[in-house]
Amino acid sequence: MEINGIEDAMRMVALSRRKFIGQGLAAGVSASALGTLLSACGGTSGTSAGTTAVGTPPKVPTGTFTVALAGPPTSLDPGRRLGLGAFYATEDIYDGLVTFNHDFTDVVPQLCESWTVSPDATEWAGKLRPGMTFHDGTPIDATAIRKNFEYFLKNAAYLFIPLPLKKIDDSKPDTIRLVFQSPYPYFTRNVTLLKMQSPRAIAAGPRAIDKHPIGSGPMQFVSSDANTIQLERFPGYWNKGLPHVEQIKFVITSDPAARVAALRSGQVNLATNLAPSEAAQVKSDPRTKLVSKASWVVTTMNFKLAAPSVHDVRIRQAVAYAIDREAILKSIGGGVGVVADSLMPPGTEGYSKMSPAYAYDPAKARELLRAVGGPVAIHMAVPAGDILANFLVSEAVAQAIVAQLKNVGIDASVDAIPESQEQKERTELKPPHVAKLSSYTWFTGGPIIYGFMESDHNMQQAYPQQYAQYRKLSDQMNAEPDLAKREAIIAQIQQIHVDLLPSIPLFVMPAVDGVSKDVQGYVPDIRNFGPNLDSVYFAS
Amino acid sequence: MSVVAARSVTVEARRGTWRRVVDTIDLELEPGTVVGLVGESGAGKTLFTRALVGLLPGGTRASGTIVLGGREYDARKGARSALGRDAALVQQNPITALDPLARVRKQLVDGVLRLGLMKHEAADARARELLGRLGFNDVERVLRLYPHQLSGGMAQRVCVALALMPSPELLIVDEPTSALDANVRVRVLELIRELAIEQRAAVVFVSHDLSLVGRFCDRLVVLYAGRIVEQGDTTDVMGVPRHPYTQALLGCAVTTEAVPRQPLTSIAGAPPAPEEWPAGCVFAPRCPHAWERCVAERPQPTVLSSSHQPRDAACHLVEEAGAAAPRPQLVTKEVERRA
Amino acid sequence: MTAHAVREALPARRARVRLPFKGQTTLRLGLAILLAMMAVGVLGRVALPSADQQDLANAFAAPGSPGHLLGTDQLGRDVLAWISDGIWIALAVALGVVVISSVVGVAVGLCAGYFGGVADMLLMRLVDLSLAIPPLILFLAAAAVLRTSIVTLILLISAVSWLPYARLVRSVTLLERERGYVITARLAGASRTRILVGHLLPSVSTVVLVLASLQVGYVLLWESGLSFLGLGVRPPHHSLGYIIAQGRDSLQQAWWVVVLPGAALALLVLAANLIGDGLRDLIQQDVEVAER
Amino acid sequence: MNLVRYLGWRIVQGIFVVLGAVVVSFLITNLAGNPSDVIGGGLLTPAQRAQIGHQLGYDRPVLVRLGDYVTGVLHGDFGSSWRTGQSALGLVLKALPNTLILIACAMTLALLLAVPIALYSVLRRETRVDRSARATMMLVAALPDFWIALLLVLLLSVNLGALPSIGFDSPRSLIMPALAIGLPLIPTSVRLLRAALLDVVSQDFITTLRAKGLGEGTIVTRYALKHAAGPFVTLLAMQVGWLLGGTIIVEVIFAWPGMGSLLQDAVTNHDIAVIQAAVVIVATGYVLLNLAGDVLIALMDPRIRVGAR
Repeated sequence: MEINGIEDAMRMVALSRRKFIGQGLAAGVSASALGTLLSACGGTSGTSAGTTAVGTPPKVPTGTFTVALAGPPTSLDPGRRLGLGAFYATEDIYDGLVTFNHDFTDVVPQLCESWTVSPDATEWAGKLRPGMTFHDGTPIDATAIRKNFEYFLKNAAYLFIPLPLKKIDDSKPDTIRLVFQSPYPYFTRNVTLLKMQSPRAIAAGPRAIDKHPIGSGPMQFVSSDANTIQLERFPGYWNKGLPHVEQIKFVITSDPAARVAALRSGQVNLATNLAPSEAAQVKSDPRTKLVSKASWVVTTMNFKLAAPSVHDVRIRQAVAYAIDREAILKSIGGGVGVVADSLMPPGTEGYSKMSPAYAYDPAKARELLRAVGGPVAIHMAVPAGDILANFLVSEAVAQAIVAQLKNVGIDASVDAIPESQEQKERTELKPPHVAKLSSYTWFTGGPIIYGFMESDHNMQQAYPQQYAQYRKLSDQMNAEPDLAKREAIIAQIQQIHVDLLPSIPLFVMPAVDGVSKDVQGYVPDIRNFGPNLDSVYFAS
Repeated sequence: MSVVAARSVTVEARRGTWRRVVDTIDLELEPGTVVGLVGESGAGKTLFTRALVGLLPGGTRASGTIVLGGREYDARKGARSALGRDAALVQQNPITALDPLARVRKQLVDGVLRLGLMKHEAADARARELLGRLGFNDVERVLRLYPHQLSGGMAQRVCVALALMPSPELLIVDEPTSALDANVRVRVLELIRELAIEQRAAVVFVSHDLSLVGRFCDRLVVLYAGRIVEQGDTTDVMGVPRHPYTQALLGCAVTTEAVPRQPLTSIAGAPPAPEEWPAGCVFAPRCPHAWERCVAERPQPTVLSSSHQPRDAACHLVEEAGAAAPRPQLVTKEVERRA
Repeated sequence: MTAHAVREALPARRARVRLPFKGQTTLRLGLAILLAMMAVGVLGRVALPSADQQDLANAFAAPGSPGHLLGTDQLGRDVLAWISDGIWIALAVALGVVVISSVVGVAVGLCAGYFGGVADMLLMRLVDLSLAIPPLILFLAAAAVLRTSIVTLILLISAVSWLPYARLVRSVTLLERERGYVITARLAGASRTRILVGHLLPSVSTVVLVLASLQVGYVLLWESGLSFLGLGVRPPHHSLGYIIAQGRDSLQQAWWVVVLPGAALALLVLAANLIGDGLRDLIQQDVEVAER
Repeated sequence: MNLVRYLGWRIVQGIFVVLGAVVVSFLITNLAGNPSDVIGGGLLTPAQRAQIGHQLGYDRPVLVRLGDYVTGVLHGDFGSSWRTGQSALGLVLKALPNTLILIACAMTLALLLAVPIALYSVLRRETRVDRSARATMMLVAALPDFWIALLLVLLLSVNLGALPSIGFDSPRSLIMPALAIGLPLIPTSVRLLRAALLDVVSQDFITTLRAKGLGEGTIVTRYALKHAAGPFVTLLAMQVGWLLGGTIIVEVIFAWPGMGSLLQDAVTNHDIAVIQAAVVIVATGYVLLNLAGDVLIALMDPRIRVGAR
C-alpha cells in the first residue's frame, strides 16, 4: 500500500466508530464473472428485493428519507472514501460499473450493460449504456471512466482491492477496456466497490469533491454542513423510475442510543446496525419496525500469536472449547444470529464448515490446559464504547467470555481500549493484550486477496513456515480461474487457519436495521457498508 | 413621663428546646436620658435591645410588649416598623456598619427618603446639620466620600448622624468597638450624649465596660443571665451597689481598670449558659454569700428607694437586710468625678 | 450549711461541650443514609454472591425475582450485589481523592498564604489555569496513555481536586497570619515550620474538614461519570457508573439496571452533601454562638 | 492601584493563563499520541507510520513542536484538522455558537429558577420554606447529569415522543439538552447565590439598613442582591471550564453539534490541532469572562474604582 501525498494520508482513517473494515481486507469474485455474463440483465439495477416491500412505489418520487449516520464522512470522494460514514453518504450519489443486486446474490450491471473477458482473465471490456450523463451534464463515456481509474490508481492507498492495471483503453467511446498485469478472476466482484464521478470533479481536486461531489447516481448532492448532508433526486438518472423519494438527508449521530431514540421519535427514518437491545426497542415500538438480513460479518476472537502466553496452540484450542457461544447468543444476542461454523460466513464464495467445529466442551478445554501445564493467563481487549455491539463485539460479550474462561481455570481479564490504542497494539510485538474481540467483513462476498486476515502479520512472526505455505496458496487462488479448483484451494487455506487458530470464529450476526413503519422497499446492506436507498419509498 | 417602655420582655433561644435568655425585663426610658445596660457577654443585653427593635437573630423569639412613640408593639415582632422613624441603632463597628458601595450622602438620606419622612432638600439639610453638629468641618467633602475613605472616628460619627436622621425617640448605641482610638471613642460618646439630650431621645447604651458607662449614663441597669439584678441612678449604683454581682463587677472594674475590655475575669466562674440556669438565684453558683434560700428560691427585686426612677436589686440578702442597710462599698474615681 | 456547701450542692458546671449532632437534622439524616448504604454494602458482601457471578440463563431478571431482589443485568449478574460493591468502590475513591487532594492542597495553600511572593503568585496562576482547561479533556487524554485503574482514577481526580483546598487554605492563612497569636509566635522566635504546623494548621483544619465533606459529593459524581464514559473503574471492580453505562442500551427492556444503581449513586451523593452541609452548619453555629 | 493599571495587570495575567493552557494541553495531548496512531485505520505498517510521523514532524522533540505551535498561534495559524483538512479554528468557531446557545439556555433556565429560589430562601431563611427549598436543591444536586440525560431521553423523547432527541434542527431540540445541563446547574447557582446573599445579609451594614427602617424584601432584593451579584458572577464565571466539561457528556448523548462533541471526537482521533484550538478558545473565553466580571465588580466597587483615601 502506498501513500500518495501526506495530506491524503492524513485523512485516511476509519472515522466512524463502527468500523466496517474490520481488520482484514477480504474480497472475492463471483464464479459467474468468468466469461461474458450479465449482458442479459438490462434494465433495472436489481429488483427491490426488500423483505418489507408492501404495495407499490409511488408514481412520482415523494418525501424526504432521513438517515441517522453513525459518523461524519471522512470524504465524499469515491477515490478517497474510508469509513462507514463516507460509504453511507455516497452510496446513492455514485454508480459503479457493476453492483451487487439488493439481495447480494449476484453482481448486476450498472453503468456497464455487459462485460467480456479474455480466457486468462487478464483483459476485461465493459460496454457502457448509451446516453448517460453525470449530475453536471458531462456524458459518461470511456474517457470519463478512464479518468476515474487513473484517479483510483493515484489514490491507491484508499483502495480496498488490488488494481494491477497495465493499460486502460478508451479508444471506443462506448467501451472501457482494462488490461491487467496478471489474471484477475475476482474483478467484477471487486469492482463493485469502485464508484464513478464526473471528470470535471476529478479535475477540480479532492477539496472540491468533498465540498460538492458529482456522480451519476439516483441522488445528487445539495449541501452539507458539520452535521447533515442533503441529497435530492437526480432527474436525469439513466434508470428511469428510480429513485422513489425526492430527498435523502443524513443526520450525523454518533451515539447509538441517540440514533435509536431519533428513529423512535420519528426524527429519522433509518437507523442501522442495531445492537440486540436496540433491536428489541425498535421491534416493540409501534412506530418502527426491524429489517434484518444474514450478513457477511463474522465475529471472532483473535490472538497475538507471538505472545508467549497464547503461543501454544493448545491454549487457543482450549479457549475455543471453553466459550459457550450458544449461551451468549441466546442471552446477549437476543436470539438472532448463529454460531459461526467457519471463518467465512454462509453465502460467501468458498464457505465450508470448519473441522473440528470446536463446539462448547469445557472438559476438553481443561484437559488441553492440563496438558499444557502451569497457569494460563489471557488478558484480552475489546474496542471501547461498544461500537460494534450489533456484531456482539461488546464489553458484555467479552465479560461473558472472561467468566467462561475462568470457569475452565484460565486467569482471564478484559480491557476496553480506544481505537487509537488498538491501532498501536496491532503492530506491537508484545502488547499488553494477547487476545481481542473483533469482527471481519467479507465485503466482496468471497475471499481474500492479500491473505485471510490481519493475522497474516502475526502469523509471519509466529509461524513462518505455515505462513509461506499459506502465501503460496493465496497466490494460486488469486490466479485460478476455475471455481471448483479455487474452492479447493480456499478449503486448504482455511484448514491452516482452523489448525493454527490465530482467531476463533464466534458468531455470524445479521445486519439488523430499524426503519419507521411507513418505509417500504428497504434492504439492509449485509456488507455493513452503506445500503443503497434507490428502492426505498414511503407507503402512502 | 417615659416615651419608651419595655414590659415583661422575654427572649428565648432555640437550643434544642426553647430556653430563656432574657427573662421578663421591665424597663422605662425617658427622653433626653442615657441608660447604661451593663453585663457580661451572654447576659442578654444585646438580645434585649434587639428585641426592642425587632432585630433578633434567627433561632430566637421574644414575648412581651414594647411602647414607643405612643404605640404599643408586640415584642414578637418588636418595634421593627418604628425603626428608621422612632427608633434607631448605632452598631459596634462603624466601618462595617456602612454600605461600602454607597457614598456617605446617599447612606444618610436614603432611609428617610424611602420611608417618605422627608423631602430631598430637607433630608440633605438635616444631614449637613447633623454632621456639622458632630464636629465635621468639611461637611460637603464628607458627604461625597465612600466609607473606605473615612477614618474610624469619622465613620462612627457618620453612623450616629445616620441614626439621628429621623429624630428617633429611642436610640440604641452599642459600645463602640475597641478598634477606635480610646480618645476618639470618648469624644464621640460625649457628642452622642449632647445630641441625645438636645434631640430629646432616650438612649440605651449597651456595654460591659463600666468605666465607660459610668461616664456617660444617667442610669444604670445591671443584667445577669438575662435578668435585671440591680438598677438605679448611676451615682447610686456605682456608689452603693447592693447586689453581690454589681459589687463584684465594680470591684473588678477598679482592679482591672488597665484592661477595661475584660472587667469580670476576677469573678470566679463564668455566667451560666441558659440551659444551666438554676431554679433559684442565677448568681448563686458564683456568689460568695449564697445560702440555702438562694438555691431554692428565685429572688424578686427589692425596691430600695421610692424615687421617681426605679432603684432596686434582686437579692435575698438585700431583701432580708432591708432597704436601709447599705453596705460600705468602693467608690470609683470616675463616679466621684461624675458626681 | 455554708455557702461553700451550697456551691457543692449545685449541679456541677459541665464544660461547654454540646452534644455534637443535637438539632442537626441534616447531619443526622446524612449519616443515617450513609450508614444505611454502608449496611447495604456490608450485607451485599456477606449475603450475596459475587457481582461477577454470571448466569446467562437468568439475564434481565426483574426486581423481586427469586434470589435477585433488585433483578439482574444482561449477563445475569445480581444488580444488588453490584450496587453493594459499587458503594464501597465509590466511597474508596472518594476517600482516596479527599485525603490526597486535601493533604496536597493544605500544604501548598499554607505555604503560599504564609510566604506569599512567587509561591503565591504561581499557585494563583495554577488555579486560574486549572479552571480554564476543562478537566474532562485531561481525563480523555490521560485515558489514551494510562491504563484505567482505581489508583490512576484517584490520582487523576485528585490532580484537579487539590486546587480548591489550596485556594481556601491560602485565603484563610492570609487572614490568620496577621492575627495576634501568629505575630506573637513569630516575635517569640518560633520557627516557620512550628508556626505553620503548630499554629496555622489547626486554624485551617475546620474549614478544610467542611470543604472535604462537601467535596465528597463531587468526587462521587466524577467517579461515576468517568466510569460511565469508560474512563474510570471497570471490572473486576464494580462501579455504579459502569453498570449504568452497560444498562443504557437496554434501558427500555430492563430499566432497573440503569435506574437502581443511579438511585443508589444519588443517595450516596445526597448523604455526602447532607453531611457536608450539616458539618458546615455545625461549625457556623459554633462561630455564631461564640460571637453572641 | 488605579483601575487601568489593575486591568492591564489582569490582561497580562489572562494572556499567561491562555498561554499556559496552550502549553499544558499541548503536552498532555502529545503525550497521549499523535495522528499517525490512527491514520490509515490501522492498516499501515510500522515503517509507514514512522514515515507519516516524520512527514508530520512528530519525530521532532516535543518542545520544538510546541515552540512552532505557539509561534503559529501568535500569527493566527491554529493548523488544520488532519481528518477533514479544515481549519481547526474554523471547526471550533463553527461549533462554538451551538455550545454557547446551549449553555446560555441552560444558564437562563437555571438562573430563572435559581435567583427567585435563592432570594426567597434567604428572605425566609431558617424557616420550613427555606429548609425544604434547600432539601430539594440538595436532592437535585445529587443526581448525576448523565443519568438525568438518560431518563430525559427515556421519558420525554421515547415514551412520550414529545421532543426531538438528537441534533439541532429546531428550537425544540434545545429543550432536553438544556434541561440536562441546566438542572444540575440550579442547585449550584442557588447555593452560590444563597451563600453570597447570606454572607451579605449577615454584614453590619445590612443591619444598618434594617435600622433605617427598610423592609427585609427591599433589603434582600435591592441592596443584598447588588452586593452578592459580584461574588456570585465571579464564582459562576470560574465554573466555565467545568461547565463545558459537563456539557461534553450531554452533547454526546444528544448528538449536539457543539464544542463537547467536537472535543470528544478530536480527542479520540488525536486531532491535536482541533483540541488545541478548542482549548485556546475555552481558555480565552474563561479569561474574558473573568475579566468582564472583574471589570464589573471594579466599576461597582468604589474601593477599587476610587482607591483609598
